[in-house]
Amino acid sequence: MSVVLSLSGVSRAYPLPRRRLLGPRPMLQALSDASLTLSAGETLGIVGESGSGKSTLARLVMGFDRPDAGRITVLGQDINALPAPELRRLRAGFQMVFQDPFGSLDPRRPVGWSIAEPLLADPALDAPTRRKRVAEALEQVGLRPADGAKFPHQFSGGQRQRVAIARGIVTRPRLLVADEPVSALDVSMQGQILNLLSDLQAQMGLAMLFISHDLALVAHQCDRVAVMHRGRIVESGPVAQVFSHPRESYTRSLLARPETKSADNRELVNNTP
Amino acid sequence: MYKIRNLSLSFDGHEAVRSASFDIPRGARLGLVGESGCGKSITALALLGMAPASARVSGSIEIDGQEMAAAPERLWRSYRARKVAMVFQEPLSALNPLKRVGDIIAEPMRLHLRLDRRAARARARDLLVEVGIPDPEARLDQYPHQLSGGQRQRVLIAAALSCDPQLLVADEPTTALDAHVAGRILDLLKRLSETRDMALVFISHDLEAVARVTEEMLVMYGGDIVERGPTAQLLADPRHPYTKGLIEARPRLDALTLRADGAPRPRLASIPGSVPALADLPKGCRFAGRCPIERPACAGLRPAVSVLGPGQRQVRCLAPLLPAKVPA
Amino acid sequence: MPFLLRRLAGLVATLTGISLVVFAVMNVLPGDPALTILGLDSTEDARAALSAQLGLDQPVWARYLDWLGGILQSDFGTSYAYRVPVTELILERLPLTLTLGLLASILTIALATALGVFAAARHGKAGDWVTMILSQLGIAIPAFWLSILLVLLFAVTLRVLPSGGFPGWAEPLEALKSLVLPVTALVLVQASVLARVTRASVLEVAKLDYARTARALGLSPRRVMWGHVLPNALVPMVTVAGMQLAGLITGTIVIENVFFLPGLGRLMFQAINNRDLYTVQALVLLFASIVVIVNFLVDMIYLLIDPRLREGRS
Amino acid sequence: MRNLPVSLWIGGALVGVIALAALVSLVWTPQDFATVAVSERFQPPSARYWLGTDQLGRDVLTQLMVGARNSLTIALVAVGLGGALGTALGLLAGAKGGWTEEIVLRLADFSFAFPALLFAIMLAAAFGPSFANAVVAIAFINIPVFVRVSCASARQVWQRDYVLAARASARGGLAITRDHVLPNIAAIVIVQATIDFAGAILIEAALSYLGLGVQPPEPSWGRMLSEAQTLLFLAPQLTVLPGLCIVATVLGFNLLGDGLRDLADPRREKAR
Repeated sequence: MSVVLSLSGVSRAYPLPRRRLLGPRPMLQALSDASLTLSAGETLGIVGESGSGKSTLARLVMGFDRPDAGRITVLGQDINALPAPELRRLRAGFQMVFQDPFGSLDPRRPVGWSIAEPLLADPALDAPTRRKRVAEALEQVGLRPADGAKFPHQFSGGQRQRVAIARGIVTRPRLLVADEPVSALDVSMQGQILNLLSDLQAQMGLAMLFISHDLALVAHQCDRVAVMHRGRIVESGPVAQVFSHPRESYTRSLLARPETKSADNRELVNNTP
Repeated sequence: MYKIRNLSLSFDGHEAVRSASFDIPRGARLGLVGESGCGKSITALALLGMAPASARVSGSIEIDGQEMAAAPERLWRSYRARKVAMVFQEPLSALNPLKRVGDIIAEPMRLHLRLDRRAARARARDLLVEVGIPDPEARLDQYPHQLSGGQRQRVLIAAALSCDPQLLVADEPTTALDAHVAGRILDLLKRLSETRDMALVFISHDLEAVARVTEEMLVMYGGDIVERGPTAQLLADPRHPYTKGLIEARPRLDALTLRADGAPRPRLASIPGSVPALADLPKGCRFAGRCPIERPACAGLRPAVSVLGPGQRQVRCLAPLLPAKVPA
Repeated sequence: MPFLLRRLAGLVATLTGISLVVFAVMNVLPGDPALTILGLDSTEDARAALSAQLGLDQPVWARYLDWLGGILQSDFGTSYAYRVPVTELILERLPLTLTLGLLASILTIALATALGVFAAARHGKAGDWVTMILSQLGIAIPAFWLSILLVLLFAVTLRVLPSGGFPGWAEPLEALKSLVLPVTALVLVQASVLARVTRASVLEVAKLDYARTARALGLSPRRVMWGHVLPNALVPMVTVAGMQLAGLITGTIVIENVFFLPGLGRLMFQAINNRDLYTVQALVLLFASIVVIVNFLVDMIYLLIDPRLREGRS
Repeated sequence: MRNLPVSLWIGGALVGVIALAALVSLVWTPQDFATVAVSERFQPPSARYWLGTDQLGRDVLTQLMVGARNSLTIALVAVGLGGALGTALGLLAGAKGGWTEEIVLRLADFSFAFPALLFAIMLAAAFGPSFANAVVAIAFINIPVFVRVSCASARQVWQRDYVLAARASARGGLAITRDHVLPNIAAIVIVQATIDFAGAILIEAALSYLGLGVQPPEPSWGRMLSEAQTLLFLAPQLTVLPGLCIVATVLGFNLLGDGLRDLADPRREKAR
């Protein structure tokens, strides 16, 4: 299996406001010395609590921000060493799905326009081709091609996330970064979106970076998992191994369930047919 | 203690809560579960007489024998904090940023219990100890922004407890918090309810949290209470198709469900479609249109409540699911 | 106190910047100040003599430093029209403008807070509507026209108040009487804007979670309003109040001319007509500095209101 | 489905009438505005002089119409110039962030030290009072207002996920500004322009009242009022109409702005 994404020794710190006028600027080490690899067709879960650095990791992988140290290689290219025009060409190969489907679509554009936006970078694609690709992408995510003319506010939250996924796959990327893709949705909708992501991954052989605070979702969706805590990857490995035999105390504390009485509640839950 | 009968709350003629009836006995821990827009939050506000001004309220809310549904605001005000108090979702924005923690907790006591400054402060410190905040003396003089998220939620709980209410309503109190902090807040709420013999209405979309805290739960969908029963029983053996769908939509984190490396990913169950807008809800069963076992009559006819078993379980469905095979 | 220090440094920088702009606009851009002062019909010789007298033969930066140095010793130069030190002219007229401005500021804030809270408390009811319609009108009326209408009513028709002029401080009662109409005109216009901001800000805060928390703890609407909502609503109110006071300060320039009050605004107007360059320059600098200092004080009020700022957070 | 706000109707009607009068004055006026006929002074309204004449026998209606034209022209040019420049700077600052934003915003803050009237007075003192100085002064003080508004809203747009998605789609800063930022802040900028229009009318009136704005023989509402004030005991009726015109125009633009804001953002509380 070919490696699609690899990080080696990636660190990023952000300055905080000064406490005193001419005092030193305190820094927040959002990410320190993170290394990981992700291959085609594989889903890697990044799990951690708020402030653990998982969103910083996503920003760096997407090239929205540059690391202070380390290398990020996407599809064999160091994205921070690449000249701008070449990075622009490479971008079709890695896309992102955001957490909040209300914020990730421009409210003033029909969704078809937003889905087509990633295609604008490729001068080889003319308008009819773009339209065809948008229609295909809409069908792939379970919407109708005619839905492309609608505006975001005309969709429900779940449908909007489908639109966002359509934009994520329209360039036929090799890597999809999904940052909490279902946590803004109602529980009853989450399954639909996760199943859709699984289907697309199988069809397209996508590598997926699945970022979530929700261990159950990660356990379900991912092949491997990296646990983050205070900017560090504290543990990583196959999901079954990490979650059933956690080595790090932090992972164990995340997995800790309510003790005593409620344990039997859980048992009953699991007996549900 | 609380007796709610046929409580309806409507906006522009659309019922956001449709003739809800339930009791809250002293010391009971009741879960109110549902997704966004199911009516759980405005039901909670109605328990304090704080439904939005644009809502039309009908039905009956009886508190200790006193009918309150149409009670004047002045009477409600005297009940708040002393009989019923509320904890909200977002602990930072729920606390006045310009007031010190001690003053926030002391204000209701000075107003309702007529305590003087010194006595109110002493009580506030005791309350901080009770809700598990270390170094309470120092915290009294701090501002909300100087506390962590979990501590803010504890301060909010302390303020709610200040006048010894008989009922605490907690609306998604842990949604804004990280998992391990949330767990401790849940345990705190449960402990407080037990030690104070105080009823707790716990509102959440999170079944695990509800299972952790409550004894009995109500499931709401589209303004209807679709199912109720003892929490453990109901989660183990849901009879309403919506409840079942909701339970199964969550993947379970459990050694048994973890796949071996390379094993195919199981599909997640999910409820088809999405929750309709208030104005587009079906007239009959609210779940019509998304229900896997729907019958032709469902969309037009509102099912009556069926009592299952020895009277503890109730479900509002024309054709409730059969009992699951519960191991002996 | 990093916030305070930063603001103080900013204040000094801004004041220096203002002096540069004023000097540049008045002295450098028009070309020959002597021409500005004496007018186009002046003779070459007269202009040359004046240039020498004013030290205009020196380089620009030297003239600026000279001027700035003088100001720091409260020497604004000599008025060409009155042949007296500008400082003397200013000090003579300052008390009137100061009284007018302070009276109007205090009444504006009091009236606007009362009206804004009143309208917000009766949100959607008749009292709210009437207040908002009146304030919309108040914003649209130019202060000088309102003044003329007030004069028509109270001075020309009812003859209870003077139509203009100032009897001097020797007769305090008469002096105050002559300030009634000017202050009214200033306050009604400025309070209209501030009342709307107050109302909007109060309504905004009242929607927030902590207002709901306060209600859920059984606090009365009055207590929620004065104890929780209004203090939080003050932050946007104070910001606008700061800009309002700037408007009020320039408003006095117009109003003094409507009522022929011998204050700084009237002096500025006369100085412009007399082409009294140094007096205008000093007055523009003074007014701009007052605006900046008022806004600086407004920032200091934030510190009193908001504990988060006291820690240097933004 | 969506009802237009009442304020939009009233504001639009007021602005419409004034703008129509100004437009008509371009091709036709009842009399020539500069013609002085002392023998015809203080005429009551008649078939010839619909609204009467002033102390120099000039037709009041004509003066009001041409005054409207002058007022609206100054406001249009000044707010247009200031708004365009300010918005451009604000967009730049919003897009670049960092030092660029810091410098632009500091400069904007700094220019708030010169209230419009004061700045105009300074220009009038240095260059002599004129129509052009009024325009420059009003345009200048409009720049920082638009810088602040457009920069703040542009920053908000830049933080939205759809802009990140556009960046992930290999779109450059200029394309994002054109395709996402500008359309999303346009409503706010237009509302601001409408409200600043009202402010510009008021400042022009005050400047002309002080004799520092529109110069004779060009008529202006502000100067009509200052001339009428000297005749307060003789002909109080002359103070009424110019004042009403100013109020109607300012009120009209303010209501229009409020109405547009409600249209752009229906969740906002309705303005009155």
